[in-house]
Amino acid sequence: MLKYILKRILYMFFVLLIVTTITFFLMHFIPGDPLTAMVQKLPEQTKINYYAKYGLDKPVYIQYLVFLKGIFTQGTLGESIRFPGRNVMDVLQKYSGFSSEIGLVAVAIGFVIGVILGTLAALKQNKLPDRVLGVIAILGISVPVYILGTVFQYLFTVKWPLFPTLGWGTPAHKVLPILCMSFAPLATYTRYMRSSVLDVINQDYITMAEAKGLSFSQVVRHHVLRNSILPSLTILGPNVADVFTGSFVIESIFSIPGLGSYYITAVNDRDFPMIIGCAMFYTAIYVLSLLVVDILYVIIDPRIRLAQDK
Amino acid sequence: MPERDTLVSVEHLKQYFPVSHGRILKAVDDVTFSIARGETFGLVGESGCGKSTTGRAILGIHRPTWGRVCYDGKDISRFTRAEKMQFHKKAQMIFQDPYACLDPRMTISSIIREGMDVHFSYSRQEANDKINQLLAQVGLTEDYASRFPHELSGGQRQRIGIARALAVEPEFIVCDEPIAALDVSIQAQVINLLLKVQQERKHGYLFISHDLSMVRHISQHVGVMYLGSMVEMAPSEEIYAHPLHPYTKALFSAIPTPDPDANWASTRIKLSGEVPSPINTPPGCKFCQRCPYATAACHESAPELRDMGTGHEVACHII
Amino acid sequence: MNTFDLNLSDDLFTIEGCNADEGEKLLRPHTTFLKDAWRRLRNNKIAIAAMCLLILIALYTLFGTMICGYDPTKMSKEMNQAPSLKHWFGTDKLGRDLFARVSIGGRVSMLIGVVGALITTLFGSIYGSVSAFIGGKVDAIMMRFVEIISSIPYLIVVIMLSLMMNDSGVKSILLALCIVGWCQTARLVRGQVLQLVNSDYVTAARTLGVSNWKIILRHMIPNTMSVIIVNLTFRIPNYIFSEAFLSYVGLGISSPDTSWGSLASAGKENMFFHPYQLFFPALMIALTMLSFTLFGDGLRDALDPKLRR
Amino acid sequence: MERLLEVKGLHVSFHTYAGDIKAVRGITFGVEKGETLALVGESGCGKSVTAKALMRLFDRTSGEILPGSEITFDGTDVMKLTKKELHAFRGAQIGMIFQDPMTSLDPTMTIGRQVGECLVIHQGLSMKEAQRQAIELLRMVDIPHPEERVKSYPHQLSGGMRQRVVIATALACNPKLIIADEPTTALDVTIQAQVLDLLRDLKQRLGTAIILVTHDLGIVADFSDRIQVMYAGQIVERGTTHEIFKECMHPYTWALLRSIPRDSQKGTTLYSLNGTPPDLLLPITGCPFASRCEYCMPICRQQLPPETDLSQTHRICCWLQHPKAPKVARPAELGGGMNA
Repeated sequence: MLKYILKRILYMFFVLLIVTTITFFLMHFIPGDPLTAMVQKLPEQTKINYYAKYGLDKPVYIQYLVFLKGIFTQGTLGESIRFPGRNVMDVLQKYSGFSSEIGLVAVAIGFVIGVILGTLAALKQNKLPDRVLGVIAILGISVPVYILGTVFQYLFTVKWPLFPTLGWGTPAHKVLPILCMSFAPLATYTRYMRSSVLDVINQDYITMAEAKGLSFSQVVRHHVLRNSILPSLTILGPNVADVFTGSFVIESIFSIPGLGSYYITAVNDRDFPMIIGCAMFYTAIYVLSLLVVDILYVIIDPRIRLAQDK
Repeated sequence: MPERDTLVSVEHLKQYFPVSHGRILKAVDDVTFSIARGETFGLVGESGCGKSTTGRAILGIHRPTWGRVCYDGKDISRFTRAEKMQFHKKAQMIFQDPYACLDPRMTISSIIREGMDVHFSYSRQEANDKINQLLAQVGLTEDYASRFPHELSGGQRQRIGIARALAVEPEFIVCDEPIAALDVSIQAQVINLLLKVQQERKHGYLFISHDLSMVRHISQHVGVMYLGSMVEMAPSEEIYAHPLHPYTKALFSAIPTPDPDANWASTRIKLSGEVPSPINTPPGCKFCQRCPYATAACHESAPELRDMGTGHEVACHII
Repeated sequence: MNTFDLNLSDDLFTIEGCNADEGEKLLRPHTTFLKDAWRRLRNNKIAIAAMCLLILIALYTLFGTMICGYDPTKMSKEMNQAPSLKHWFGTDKLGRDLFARVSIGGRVSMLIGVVGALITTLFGSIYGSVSAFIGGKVDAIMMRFVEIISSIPYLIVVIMLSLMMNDSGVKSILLALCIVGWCQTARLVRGQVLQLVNSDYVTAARTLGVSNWKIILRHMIPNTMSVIIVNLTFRIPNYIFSEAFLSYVGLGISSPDTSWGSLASAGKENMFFHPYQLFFPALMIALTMLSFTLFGDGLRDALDPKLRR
Repeated sequence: MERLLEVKGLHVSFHTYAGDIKAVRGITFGVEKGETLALVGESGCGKSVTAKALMRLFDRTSGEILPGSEITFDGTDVMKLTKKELHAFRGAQIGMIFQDPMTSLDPTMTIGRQVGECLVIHQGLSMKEAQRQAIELLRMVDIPHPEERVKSYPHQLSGGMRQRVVIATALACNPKLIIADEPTTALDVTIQAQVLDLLRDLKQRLGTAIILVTHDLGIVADFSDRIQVMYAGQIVERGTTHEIFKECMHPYTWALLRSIPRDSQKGTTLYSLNGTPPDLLLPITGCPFASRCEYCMPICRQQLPPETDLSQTHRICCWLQHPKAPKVARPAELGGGMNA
């Protein structure tokens, strides 16, 4: 089991390295660079010094080596060009907390409620709750999260001022953004869970359990849930990525000082170190969630766990 | 057995499949036998004994890990393109699962035609006549030609599988458990069809099955396999009359006889334990852990097939 | 208890036996596979409603400007007007009629959705089937590559690529979306083809001597087609969503072209005063995704051979 | 012997969009304490549906036991049991063994817990206590070193082993009746023989009645006391094992017995019953076997034959028994002889 986890962690760093390399080289092919947006008027000489300071004048692969040296030796990701003096790593540490908090909580809520609603919909197949949940699930998938954000903000802060419109700090600030971001995963899991529960419920071992005299709720608790949750787990990983991309927008709508809005501004300003830093953060979260999903999968499904030990 | 006009001969065939963690699954382990032209060779054994893998190796579907298969005296892996085409015309296969052996999206006539278009150049009219003739031969009416597999029952589909094989007028057909998935009465229909077609066209069969009474009914020569090796081989009457290998004896005595007075349960040889896993099998005879007569020799070296005189070959140390 | 009714007439008891093919007569009506699937799709009311909605939206995007008669790019003095009989969807801050703009915006969004889905599904299917058909080491390497690509967050890469194109026209957005989007289809099709390669009827075709190309054309493609089509209907809304997201974040379509996403992001600014500017593009996005998903569900159930009675 | 189970006029039909599949069309039979009854017939004849109907296992499926069917087990009327009583009834009074051992065990649960589950629910034991009893149960079904096996998972066992675990589960609460739905069809010949020996031995030791559902007449020959042959949802012939094998009079039973290859017939064409069973979607007028029967008469196509007694235990539904019907001899290979 441990050997399996170590292998997955190594794999995770490998992917992270690849992403940073790709992002780094992609960045340098983008026409225009950070200075054009800022320094048209400056005389030629200051531009050259500026380039030299950030090492932008050297060939790309040398910059990459410098960048790598920076990570592994001092653990810094270089300085933000748009806001001189602000170290990328500090920004990441300071603001990533907010983003990951609402993001992961949203995924957790979406997963837990989605699993429950999906099971309910499957057990009451083709009856009213199933139909209603089906509609909610379809809406959850169809309505883009940013539109949902603006609508919720309009309804619950302007029309009926239940929550603060903008900003951060009190828990009340967190309710609306998390609600918006958890609606899409909730819908996805309801649909997935419903179809996998419908598959499991027709298996022979479920009829066997009923023939043993288990009541319906016992059958669901003991056998159905554990077997039907496995397929839903597999999409937990990719779903985390989708939810976090939603956070870029939600943070700008509710002006939450998360990494998302930072990332968007960095992208617009072509602030290379900042972009790479944020990209690495999101990839790390995503690959980490893939690892967590793998571990959960191995814990729940003995067939995979024992295949690893043999 | 030189006096038989051998059509197919399998020499020291080994088929190993790599399994996780570098271990090897020995599906077929050094099997040698030959099938005469126009003869039905029955291959019996329990699941996992390698009989289906052997059948597919004969048709060249898998490339053997070791040893070779000769058709008409020539090694099939060294066929030229033309010889390969001829081989595809002469040797055909019938499958076990009637629901998976026909392409769900093709009509019955296009399924049967597929082989014909490769080997013969019939005109449309000739082809349709041939198809109707084949349908009649397998006991189905012409209006089945435009139907789809999902509209037919298991027995009917199996007969379409046979018609597809007959379409290219083969010399030799490998039947891989053709009746396992069918009901008793439908099984008899398919077996009668196979026998009738064999009398008309004089082609040979390799009949693979775990239904020992049906194998006895249809085959002239029978080979018994256990965990990838051939343990006993003899003419059908000879082997059923007095089996020699302990496993064959136990296997034949386990066939339930449909006669209440035969008190089958008491006369049966009771085998203890389970079939061991074919992955890294122990040295010596594979049956030694379960064999009531196992001796020290059995645990060390694997017995070779020895001819006991009347063409009855056994692989066992103590006989 | 032999309770026989004795006064039955004698001729009732002459043995006639049965003719062989009477038992063989085909009981179910004759249906081809596609007719069968269409019949099942037809009586799935929701799927048909979704299909009609889709056709309606498509017509709207194509002929919307003709219907309302306004030029989507002509500015006028009637700025920020609420929806009225004159301007059905109202006007934006430059006085341009929103009904016309949402219509041509729809053209771009639908184009990106459909073309994007087609390209990635096509490329994914080819990649998946080649990988499955060759098998062995090649298959392992190709799948390892797919695994690495799909473990990079999808939209991060899209943002990077769209930055790289920088002229943010329809073509560049499409390219950005397609470069990464094909992994999921590739894995799906590979699984399906792997199943087929080992299926009995493909083995039968091989032993009949049918050439590889013929096997692919006659057996592989028809049997994977239903999986590919269903996957296609689920990919289209995905692309519309991604495009809208990019435009919303300011990286998508920039003027003079417009799309639902950029309209929505423009409408977001003064959402409190003129909610209709955001409402209509958002409504179109939601309706399109809704109908594609519902239609996709209906299609999947119709084409699924297991459900066939 | 004392009557354990009484079934009267059992009708079961499945509601599908294409119409109602009438899987069981009114059957009446009974089982004595400790007796072994075999339900024999080809696929689609309703034998498994009958077995499942005894425990009303159709709540979630589209199947429905039509009103008017009566099932009384050991004095209790199964049809009138409330949901809670039904859960207490299943598993404790009747145990069930399914066909495919590969899919009838929960892949994510250890063997011990699955066997013990029944004890926990019916006898209120703690799971720890139930696991200990599970070890005794596994030993009873000849599973080697049960102490380790208790902790292992289904995918680690072979087919034969798993079927033994399923048998142990069914016997956990010492039920009065075991329903075995094709218990050995998915197993190899030698393993099948071992499992049948095990069931026979348990039958003698525990005195539980067994209903064996199968299509293989070979197994039934020396395992069951009484046999009922089913076709298209009805019982066409019933009697003791000896009567069915040696004195059967129904053409379908003849066809089943003649389809089995005998040593004497080597190489000759086997008797084969052509045609396919009727489509249960459509209503059937007259005898369901009429379309495939060699001795079919006009009356057979018009009216359903009433059930007549050939002896105290041997009963048959066939117009050939009518005094006006021509006398038909039993086929030679079944030992000839005239009908009574």
